[in-house]
This record gives sequence, C-alpha cells and structure tokens, in this order.
Amino acid sequence: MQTRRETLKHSAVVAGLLATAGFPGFAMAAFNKAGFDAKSVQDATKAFGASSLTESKDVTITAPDIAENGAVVPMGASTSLAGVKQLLILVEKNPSTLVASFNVNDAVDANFSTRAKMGQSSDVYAVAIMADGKALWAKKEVKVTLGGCGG
Amino acid sequence: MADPMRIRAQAAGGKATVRVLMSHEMESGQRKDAAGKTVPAWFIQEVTATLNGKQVLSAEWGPAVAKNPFMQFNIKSAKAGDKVAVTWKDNKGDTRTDEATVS
Amino acid sequence: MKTVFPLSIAAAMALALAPAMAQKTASQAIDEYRAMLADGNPAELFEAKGEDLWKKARGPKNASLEKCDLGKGPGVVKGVFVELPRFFADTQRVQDLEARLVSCMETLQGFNAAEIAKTPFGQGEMANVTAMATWVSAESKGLKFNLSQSNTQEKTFYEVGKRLFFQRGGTHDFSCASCHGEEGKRIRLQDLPILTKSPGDGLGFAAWPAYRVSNGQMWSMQLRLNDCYRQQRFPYPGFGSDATIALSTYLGVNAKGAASIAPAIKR
Amino acid sequence: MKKHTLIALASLATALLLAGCASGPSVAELNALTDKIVKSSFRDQSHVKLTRLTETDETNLACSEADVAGKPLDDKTARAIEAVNMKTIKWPSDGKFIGDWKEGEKIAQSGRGLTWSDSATMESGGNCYNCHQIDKKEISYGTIGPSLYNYGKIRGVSDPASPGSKAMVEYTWGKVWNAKAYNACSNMPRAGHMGILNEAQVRHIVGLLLDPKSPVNQ
Repeated sequence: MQTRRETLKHSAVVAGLLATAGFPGFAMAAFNKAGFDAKSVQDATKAFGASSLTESKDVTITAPDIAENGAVVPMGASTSLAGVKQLLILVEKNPSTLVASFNVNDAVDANFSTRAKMGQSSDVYAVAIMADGKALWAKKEVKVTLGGCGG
Repeated sequence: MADPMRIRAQAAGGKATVRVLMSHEMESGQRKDAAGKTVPAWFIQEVTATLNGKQVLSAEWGPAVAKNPFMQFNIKSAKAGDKVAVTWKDNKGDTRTDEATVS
Repeated sequence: MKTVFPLSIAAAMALALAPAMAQKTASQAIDEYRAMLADGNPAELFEAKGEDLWKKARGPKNASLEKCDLGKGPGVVKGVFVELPRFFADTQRVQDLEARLVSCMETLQGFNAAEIAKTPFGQGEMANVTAMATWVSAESKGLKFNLSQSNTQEKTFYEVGKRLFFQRGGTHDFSCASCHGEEGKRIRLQDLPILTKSPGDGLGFAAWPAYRVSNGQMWSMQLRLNDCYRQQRFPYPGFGSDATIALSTYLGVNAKGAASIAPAIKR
Repeated sequence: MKKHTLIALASLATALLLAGCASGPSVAELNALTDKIVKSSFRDQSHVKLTRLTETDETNLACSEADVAGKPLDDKTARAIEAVNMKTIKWPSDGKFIGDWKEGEKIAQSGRGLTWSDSATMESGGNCYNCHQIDKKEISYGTIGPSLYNYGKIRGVSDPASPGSKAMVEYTWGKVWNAKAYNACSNMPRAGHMGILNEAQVRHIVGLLLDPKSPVNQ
C-alpha cells in the first residue's frame, strides 16, 4: 500500500540513522542463538556465560498473577545491583525458555518491560547476568487462564 | 515495508521513560497452518535505541515476545526536546527505524 | 546454593508465600492484568495507519478521503463516530462507519465497494477500512453516544435490530440476548455487557473497535458482530449487510450517553 | 458487480419506504422486514447453512417473539412447548445414565464445534464452563447459568443406581438432552436434541454431574 516515493523516503531515514548510530564500540553482538534455543533457565543462562545461579532479592520480576490470555503477558525485569551486564526475561515452560535479553549500560536504567507469549501456566524469571559471571534470579508464578467461548 | 512504530518518550526527574509499540507478526515458529505445516518463525531479533544519535539500548528478542511488541525502558539524563530513535531488525533481515521527540 | 539450580527450595518458598497471594481474588488479578496492558495499546499502530490512509491520495481516482462525509459534513471526523449508524441522503441508506467509509472509497477514490465488502477481515483494502475506522473512532474518544432516530429508516432499523438482537436460532438456540440480556453475567471470566440499555461508559458498543490480544488483530464493530454470530453458530453475516447495520443501530441507540473509549484493548 | 449492489439497495429502500408509512410500520410489517433482511444479509459459510435461521423451530420463534415484546410466554404456551420438547428426549439406549466423569470434564471444557470455522466432522464440546461453575478447580467459568458445583451432593445423590436417585438421574439426563423440556425459553442449548452432543457424550456429562467420585461432588 506504500507509494514508491514513501518507501524511498523511509529507506533514506533508515540509512541515515544507521550511519549515525554505527559507533564501533556499540556494535551488536552476534545473536545469542544458543541462549534463545535453550530449553531450561539454566541452559539459557549458561549461554550468556554465567557460571552460577543464585536467587536474589535485588532482582525483580514483574508479571501478573493471572494472565487472561497467554498470547500477551506483560513482564518486566529490573535490578538495583551495580555490575549487571544483561537482564533476561524467561518463561520456564515455553518451548524455548528465553524471551528477551536486554543489555545494560550507563545510559539506561536496569529496568525493562515487554510482553511475552506463554503456552501454559508457568514460573517466569528475571535473571541478571553480572560482570563477575554470576547470575542472580527472581521468579513468579503466572497462571494462564482460558478465556472466551472458544475453549 | 513494515508499518511505523509508535514511540512515546516522556521526561520526568532527569530521565525519559520510553514506551514503544512495534508492528510485527512475531510468528513463533510453533504454529501450524490450515494444511498442518509449521509456519516458520518470523520475529524481531534485535532492538536498538539512540538518544540524539548516540546508542543507549540494545536488546535481543526471541519468538516468544508477543505480536505487535511493546517495550518500555528509561534513559538516564534525557530531557524534553531530545530525540529518541528506535530500530528493530527481524530474522528475515527486514528493519525499521522511527524517531520521537522527548516531551 | 552454588551451581545447583535450587528449584525445589524455590518451590517451597513460593508455597510459603502462597497464602498472602490467595487473598487476591481471580477477578482482581485479571483486572491487574488488564491494567498492565492498557498502557501501550497496539491499537495506536492502527490509528496511525488509518490517519495516513485517510489523508493519502489513493485508488483509481488518486484521491484522498478528506472530502468524505461521515455525517457531519465533508471532511469532518471529530464526533462522527458516536452518531453512527445514521441515515445518509446520498446513498438513501442507514450506514455504519465502515459501510460509510467503503461508500466514500467508491465514490471519491474509485474503489469497487462490492469487492471490498467481499474481502476477508485483516486483508487488503478491508484491513485499510479497519485501520481508518480505528482512527475515526479515536477522534471521538470521550464523547458520548447520541444516535439520531429522527429519520424513518433510522427508526425502522432500530426496530429490526431489536428483533435481530432477540432472534434465537442456530444449533445452540442462542440469540444476542442469551449473553447480553442481563446485567452482571460473564462467559468464562469475561464480563458481558448488557446491551438492551446503556451498559455504561466504555462498555459494549462504546468499546469497539478494539485490539484483540488473543489473536493480535484489530477488530472493528463489523468483525465484532461477525464473530459473535460465528460463536452463536449462525450463518455468515455479510460485511455491511442490513442485518449488521440494523443491529448496530439498536446497540448504538441503546448506548446513548455512554462515553466512547474506542479504540480499546480486549482479551 | 456495482450494478448488482445498487439494485439490491434500491429494492430494499423500496421495501423500507413501503414499510415506512406515516404512522410507522406495524409489528407484522417489521417482523416481515426482519425476515427479509435476515435472508439478504446472512449466507452459507462452509457447513453452516442459512437454513439454521430460516428453518428455526416453533420453540425458538415463540421465545424470540416473547423476548422482543418483553413479556414471558403465557403459561399455556410454555407448557405446550415443554411438552413438545419432552417428546424429543432420547433416553439411554443401554439404560446406562452415568458415564466417565473424566470424559465429561473434557466435554464440559470444550466450547468448540458447529461454527463455520470448525471442521464439519469434529465432535463438538458442551460449552458448559462458558455458563456454569462445575469443578471448583476451574476458576474460569461463566455465570449465565447456575453453579453446578456439588450438583449431585446437594440433591442427595450418593448412589446414582439407587431407586431414590432415579428421578434426579432422569431429570439430569433430560435437562442436558433438551433443556426446553423443563423450561420453555431456557437459555440453555438442547445438547442432545440439536445434535450438539451424542448419546455417549451426554452420558459422560451426566457422570460429571452425578457420579459421587466426580470432583463436582467433592
């Protein structure tokens, strides 16, 4: 539905932004395929180089107690700890556990929210990958209910 | 060409809260079509954001992020008038960048 | 607790915390879930697309829709949504927002209205109609429904709509009233708005178009009714058919005084 | 294509004009116009045919008309409708009323079947949880119908095979098979009569409601 002129305009914008955004220091690391293919919280965390997993009160997972629909479940991960490299959001019983990983740097708060799909009721995790190789986690149970008449 | 994003960036207490809605199928790769064939995964894989041209955020997503994704984050030391740009790239190589002004 | 993943310990701790959580009822928890979603409604994506489509020169006649009369004069968008469906003199019909948009696409832009009406929801020009309906509805956010009943056809459509609302049929004997005839009922966990009178601000007719979380689609009122009829086990109602518009007239008139929150976000 | 639409619209407009005399159309005219609009607006889709509306039975027609008028059916008509529906109930061919409650629970959970997007050959669900609370473990239940939790227990059915339980067991079967046999304009579908559930499925549902071992009666 887009006119050709419009498409060109958008492409130009994209090209321009990529040019200005392309600082070498910020080059995107290669997509962590092992992490996103992992079938458990432990394996996903390992793929980010973490050697140990410990529960921590300083990591927070935000999610509803009940999701009316598993297709869209709001989730957030945050931590107040210094030295965090990445914050991961995971759903234990999904076919692949890892939902998203956010890189933490000085320019942003270690506090990210998104929305995930959930196939069934499950524990959901926030994991903070620390600079020293530790992984600190918090979890919460989210019940997915069946809504509507479709059953 | 993908549809535009909606980016809202609001300054408060020296920070900017950025809320982004993206237009994307986020096909999980788990679903079967009417003929019983698995629909291949098609999802946003990388998300980056810049403040006045300088990168402030990078994230990796898998196919479990919900369709028409939502993302929220806070940029430290941002003020009204600053420009926030968000870029996504999906596993088919399609990409989209949109920009908003912090209010 | 090093290297070992302490799942069982964690499970035990979760159990210890359970009583506090149990005090929250399921419906409170669902309300929390809905509140979490309300901030960041993907309907905004469709709104933006719809506004763009309205203003863009398109179709065989390469014209925009900015001269389209949605009931308050050519080009007026604000406030029209809460007065539709209404009678239009040029087409000699009662039309809802979507049927009217399609009429304008035919007369101003040269599209084939019948072809659009046959297009499945979410595809081609039908997806564009939905996006424009989303934007037009958003331009009346907060305004109260106030449909005209001054024209004979408008009155007739209300009466026909009322009969359709109570029409029992199909394999399950369902009518619209089976689910929407009483106050305070729900299907599964979904609250059902009463539709024989105004259910209140932002409920029922005042909540659509809405973004449907369950399938990630933008649902117009036509699609809302279409899917109600599907679940009623009724045959297929044509897009913009007199039945759907008569029913909308009944619902819209009953919604008098209810403030629109469209486009909303729904399960 | 366009010409077609215009002709259809013009004829409808004429119908409306005819109906729209100074005093407004009569109830009979409005009913006739509604029928006409139903025929022109709905169409077959997949296995779901227009006849589902055009061949609606007397029970539904009478109840719809009463709903529009806003007054319940008079007693005599209601009893007559109930009698007609009572005759349609097929009692279990093997004399067994109580099926497997576990199967019954699955049927009660399923709301699928008989829509135009369902396969024509699939076994339908019962849609029960859409309107009723049943097993207490399921928190996602509707409230259009009464709660069925402890259905058998409350009604004193501790042994469905006992003579004392016979009337309640038969009523339960009959109610599931054809709810309109007991309440002419009930909101409840006529699961057996309309072919939504087959005999074995109805048996499982009755088991779910009446088997003392069913979670419903715990």
